[in-house]
Amino acid sequence: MSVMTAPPLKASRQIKAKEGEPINGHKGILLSDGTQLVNMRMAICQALYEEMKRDSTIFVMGEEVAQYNGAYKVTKGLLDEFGAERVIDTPITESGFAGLAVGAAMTGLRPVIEFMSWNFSFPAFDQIISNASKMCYMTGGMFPIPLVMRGPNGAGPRVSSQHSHAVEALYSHFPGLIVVSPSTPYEAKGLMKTALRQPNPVCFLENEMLYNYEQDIPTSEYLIPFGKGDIKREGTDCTIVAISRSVHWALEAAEELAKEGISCEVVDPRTIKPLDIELIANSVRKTNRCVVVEECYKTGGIGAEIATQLMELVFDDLDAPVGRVTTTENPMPYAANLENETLPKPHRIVAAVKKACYR
Amino acid sequence: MSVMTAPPLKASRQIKAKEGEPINGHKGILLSDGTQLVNMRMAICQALYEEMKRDSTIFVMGEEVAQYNGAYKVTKGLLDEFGAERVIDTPITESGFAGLAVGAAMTGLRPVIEFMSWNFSFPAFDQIISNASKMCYMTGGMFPIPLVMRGPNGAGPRVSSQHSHAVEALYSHFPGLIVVSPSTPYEAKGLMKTALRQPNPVCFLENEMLYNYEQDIPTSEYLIPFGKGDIKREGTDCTIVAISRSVHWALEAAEELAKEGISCEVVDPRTIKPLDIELIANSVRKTNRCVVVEECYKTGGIGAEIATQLMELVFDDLDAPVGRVTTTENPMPYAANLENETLPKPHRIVAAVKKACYR
Amino acid sequence: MISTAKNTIDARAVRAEIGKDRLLKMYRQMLLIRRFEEQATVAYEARKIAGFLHAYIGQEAVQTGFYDHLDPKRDATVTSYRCHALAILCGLDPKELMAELFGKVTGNVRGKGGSMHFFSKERNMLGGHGIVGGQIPVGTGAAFTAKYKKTGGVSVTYLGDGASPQGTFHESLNMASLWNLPAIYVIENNMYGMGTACTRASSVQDIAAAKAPGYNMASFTFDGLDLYASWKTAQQAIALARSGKPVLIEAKTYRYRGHSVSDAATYRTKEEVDRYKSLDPIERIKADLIAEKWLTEAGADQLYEQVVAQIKEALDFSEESPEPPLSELTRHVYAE
Amino acid sequence: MISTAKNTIDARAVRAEIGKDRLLKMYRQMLLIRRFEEQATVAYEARKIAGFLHAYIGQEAVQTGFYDHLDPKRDATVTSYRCHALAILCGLDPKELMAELFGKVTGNVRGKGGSMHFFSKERNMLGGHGIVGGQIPVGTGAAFTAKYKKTGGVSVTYLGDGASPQGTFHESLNMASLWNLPAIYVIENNMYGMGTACTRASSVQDIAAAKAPGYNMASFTFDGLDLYASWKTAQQAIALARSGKPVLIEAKTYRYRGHSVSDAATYRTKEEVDRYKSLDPIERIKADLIAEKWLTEAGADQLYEQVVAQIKEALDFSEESPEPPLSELTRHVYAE
Ligand SMILES: Cc1ncc(C[n+]2csc(CCOP(=O)(O)OP(=O)(O)O)c2C)c(N)n1
Ligand SMILES: Cc1ncc(C[n+]2csc(CCOP(=O)(O)OP(=O)(O)O)c2C)c(N)n1
Ligand SMILES: [Mg+2]
Ligand SMILES: [Mg+2]
Repeated sequence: MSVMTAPPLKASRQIKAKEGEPINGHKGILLSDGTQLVNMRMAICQALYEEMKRDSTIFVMGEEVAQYNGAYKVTKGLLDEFGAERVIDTPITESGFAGLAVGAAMTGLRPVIEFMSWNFSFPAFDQIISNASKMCYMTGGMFPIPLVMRGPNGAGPRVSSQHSHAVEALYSHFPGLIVVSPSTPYEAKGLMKTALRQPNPVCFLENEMLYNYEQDIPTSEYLIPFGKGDIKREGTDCTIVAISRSVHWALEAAEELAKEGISCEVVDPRTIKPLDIELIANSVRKTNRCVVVEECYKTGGIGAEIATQLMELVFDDLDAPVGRVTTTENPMPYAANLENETLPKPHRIVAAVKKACYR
Repeated sequence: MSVMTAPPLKASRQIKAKEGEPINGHKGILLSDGTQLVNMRMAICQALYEEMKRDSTIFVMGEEVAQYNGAYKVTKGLLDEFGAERVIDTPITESGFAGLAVGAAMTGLRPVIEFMSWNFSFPAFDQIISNASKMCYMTGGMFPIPLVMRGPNGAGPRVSSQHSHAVEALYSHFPGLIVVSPSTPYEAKGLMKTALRQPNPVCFLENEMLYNYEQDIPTSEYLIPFGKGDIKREGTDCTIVAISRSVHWALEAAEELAKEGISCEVVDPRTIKPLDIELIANSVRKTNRCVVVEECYKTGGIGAEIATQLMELVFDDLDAPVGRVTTTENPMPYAANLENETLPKPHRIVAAVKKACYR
Repeated sequence: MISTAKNTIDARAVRAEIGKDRLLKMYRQMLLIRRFEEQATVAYEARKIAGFLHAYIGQEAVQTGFYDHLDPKRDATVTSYRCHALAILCGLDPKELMAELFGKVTGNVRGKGGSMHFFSKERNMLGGHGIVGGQIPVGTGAAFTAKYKKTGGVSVTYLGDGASPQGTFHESLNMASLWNLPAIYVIENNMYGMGTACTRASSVQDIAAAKAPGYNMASFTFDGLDLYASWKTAQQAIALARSGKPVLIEAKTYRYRGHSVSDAATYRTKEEVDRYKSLDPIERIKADLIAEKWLTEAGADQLYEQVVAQIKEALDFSEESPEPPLSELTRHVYAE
Repeated sequence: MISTAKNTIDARAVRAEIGKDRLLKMYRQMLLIRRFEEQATVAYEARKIAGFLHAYIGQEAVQTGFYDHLDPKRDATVTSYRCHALAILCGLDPKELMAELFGKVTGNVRGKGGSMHFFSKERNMLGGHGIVGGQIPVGTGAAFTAKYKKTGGVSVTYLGDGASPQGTFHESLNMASLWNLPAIYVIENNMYGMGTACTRASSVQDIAAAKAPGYNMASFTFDGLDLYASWKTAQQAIALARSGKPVLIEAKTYRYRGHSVSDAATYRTKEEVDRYKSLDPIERIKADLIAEKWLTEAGADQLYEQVVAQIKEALDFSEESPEPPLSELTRHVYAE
């Protein structure tokens, strides 16, 4: 199996513990075909585990990451394996520990900090922007910042206004940061390993709603480079660029649209910065239509950036304006019906694609 | 003179103090034609002064705003006029006083807080986003936040990486905030008065490099509504949408281009959120070309949003991709020659317009 | 400067000072808070409620003892996401609060906020905040307004032990002290921030006592499971605040449930939990009321039945209430 | 726990302990710092330098006394935008520092940072930071690394009185104390944050003494105009830090110039400024050196001429150096 194309996705279900095998943690469930079954959190944990074994300068720090195994159990087992020197619970001071991580990165360590959710990166915003993103440049290259900031991004289940931000657009606006948005366990592992071997600050954006998502992934080592997208479904009539959780909604929508004779190509950029605009542009050269699906707000979202770059690259190939299906322009409401209309769910994607196809 | 169209701009020069008349502060210099000569900081100060006279719930708070008359002298004289209860120097705790202002706004006051520069809004980012921008929505309309946050935005003179951010794109990404970017004293006054009479949190983005900019403005009261742009120069070949300081660069570029027979229409949206896309679209319907000039970074900047909205609105009228002239994708360097290339200066605008005109 | 010594009080004297009516009222309030959250948890398990749900169960004596001294017309209150008790103490109808949890348009904030975001303009309750430490400057702002408008009001800001290291807390204390704001900060130290014991998150354990001098502020520390200590401390602190002296307070308390419904709280021993349950603030007051003959067993049962009925009514109301119309989606993003 | 009383020391004893060579070295360093900034100010007025320029003039004794105890191979330092002195103490060549101010590619950070952003990887100097309070967690991180790698190193983080209310400071102190990091925080209290007197920005005036107990930390306060007090305090504090105890220190000092070149500093009386100028740390050391016969008047003049020449050389070098090539514009946005 090529390590560059994602293996087939399975429907999300909780992994059952087998004889002696733990749920979550870094150990996948070995399958007869030599692959391993993992869910998203296991895939991330496995990447952390493998790289921490390789590189003693990597440490994991954040709220509840150690004794509690992570608020969402992503770091399960790391404390037992690597001890309290390398897996560290922090006070609730995001600005403090993010800045600490910048200082640690400047002095030879490779910090991995968890924001329990990316909403909580806001108190640390100044450290992320004024320090992490600029340090390499403003020191003339003297102090690169090999820092991985990770945690769940986007809407959780009914957690409302202050807990539902998607920050892809926010952080990709700033030069110096790398923004990664994996949609599958396979990609999460490969991208995390890449993040842990390169010298720049990375915003690694996970999604709580995908943590249980299962997939068979290779047992052999693989890395996925930044800036290389992946075609999740091939099609001819319309390109759907989708990010993280939206990839799965886009695939659902594509299924429905196929029934109506509209063939969609679903492109997953996998990293937002750097962005594989060539892959997207090539798809659009074929389909002449594009809809971007994301959990960010519409104004200044990723959709606007991709639409504009497409205009710059394939202006004459576009038969319709690039569609944007985003979180609607309101803070996330709590009520179930309102939340459902706020998110870029399949029904909204279907409508946008039809519009792009003048159907 | 209609209060809706800006009076002619004058070249920037320091206002000389006349008999007994102060430099800066709220008092303009009365001119024989019944108008008054003010510079940008005087215009803002005058708006604050007039509204504080009208509305006793308005107070001004920030670092150095009182006894020092403001780091850039924008609040000159307000302490003497309104006293220490209403004009308050703060400790250097942006998160603290921004949050205090949110609480004050929830309990019946109308705070005006100054960020000595918008770079320093980053430590307060969580209060601005999680509290100010969402409060009205997440309380079902119970707690509107009539809050004005103001200060210089964009590059100062050679102040490098951590002190040169333009935050129009950053803050307009979030529903609930209003983003205002005046390019002239006339507009600064009219928009500030509007900001002080409406119920939502406003990011009022000034520009240090425009503070000395002079203009004759009416002595009679006027307000400028949000969401209404202004045509700063009429033209037929290409629309240049420019923001704040960029408006002046765009006008310079338009002069040069005129010599080469390219007629540019310079549109100043004046407020970024709400955005007067209709005014921009109508101009483009006429010119069929557009270049957006701003001090934000390119990725996810205002240019991307405007380009995408134009694609949505006037797709068939566009004869060329919308051009983007922005701060280049790097933190602001200190060296004079590098700073000059980083900013969206006239020479870069000229090149972009020519490209859009296939010249 | 007030001593920061543990505020030990004479229960009998304080009880007498409180008197029968107010004690009965507070007892009923605590019962109502407890029942509201117990039933909300049941409703959550029945999937009527989603998202986060943080129970205040065990901590009721803290905010109840304080609220008895407050006048919502001029005094403001604000707390974290653990906000059900405060809303009930403000006198909000359990109906609108439960309906909010159910995500209905009849809810306290029209179904837009959920469990973490209860508010009341009329009662000067400023939330209900989801960001740890985010509410602290907001409460400071309410104190600023009270001083600015010379209302004679105070603000009471509640925060957890886990929130005390957060920068917003320290920035707020400095401003409050510098400007003599009528601000009261109550650290509800329930010994844990999520799964992290206070000993692992804070460099000092008597937080208020250790930090107050660093802000030239008065402080009190009291037994948060003891309604009398809470009531008496509040009385003293509020008097100080009304005179323009900000106060830092620490209540040593405990939450019986996990951090939220989704937390099994395996980081605590059963012994520890049981020890604190044996000190249940509500049971203790009930016993006192009966001992004082201010309440009979029968009267107690009757009172309890009333509370049960009131919450049942709130549940039924929430069930029957409609979801918000889709027109609500874009309403209130900006003020109308 | 170390007493937080003002650290008064016996100048003669300390001078003897320091000895001739080290005292001469520190004297020369202070002279070099002073001359560097005086000449930088002149160059600024001649428009050779732009942006901000914050002079450390008057405060030299603080960082000089500390640096004498530090080993850049394992000890890290970090400060605010007022960073010229620290860079010189680290042993960086005034040429590259002045060239940075001139915005030349031969500058300390290739002309990309300017006055506020001096750094040295080799000498473990982590800046030069423009955001008030922004450097404090960074210094804490360097202490974390020292502990993680067991280098035996410490970190020294400098901040101003005006930065002390900032949340990052308090978050850092809590982590340093909780984790026993070898971190030293030195508040350089020069009585003003820009135009705001410390009395108007901080609720306590003996900042270190008042706040340290709130973090269960040791603290020292000393006369920052006195090199001996600085040196002795540093010696004691660094020993504590190396043993795994973080320390909070306050230097009572003064800046002779305005906040930056653009600040006329009208918020201070001439009397006040003159009073502190009469205590000039450099002049005092010069007098002592001569009294001790460790330096002759002639030797002093000679030393000064050397310093003048060295700075002149730096200015000439900066003049002659080229601007960065435009290819530098996009270099270093990401690490190569
Ligand atoms: C800034 C921020 N960081 C992290 C979280 C996640 N979180 C929610 S509650 C909590 C623990 C807070 O503990 P404490 O302050 O003691 O309050 P308690 O829950 O005990 O009442 C955490 C870490 C958050 N909501 N906000
Ligand atoms: C977060 C932030 N807010 C405001 C500023 C503007 N500013 C720069 S220096 C300064 C005063 C700092 O005073 P202090 O900490 O005492 O240091 P000193 O200048 O006296 O050395 C201010 C307000 C800033 N750079 N960063
Ligand atoms: Mg707690
Ligand atoms: Mg100072």
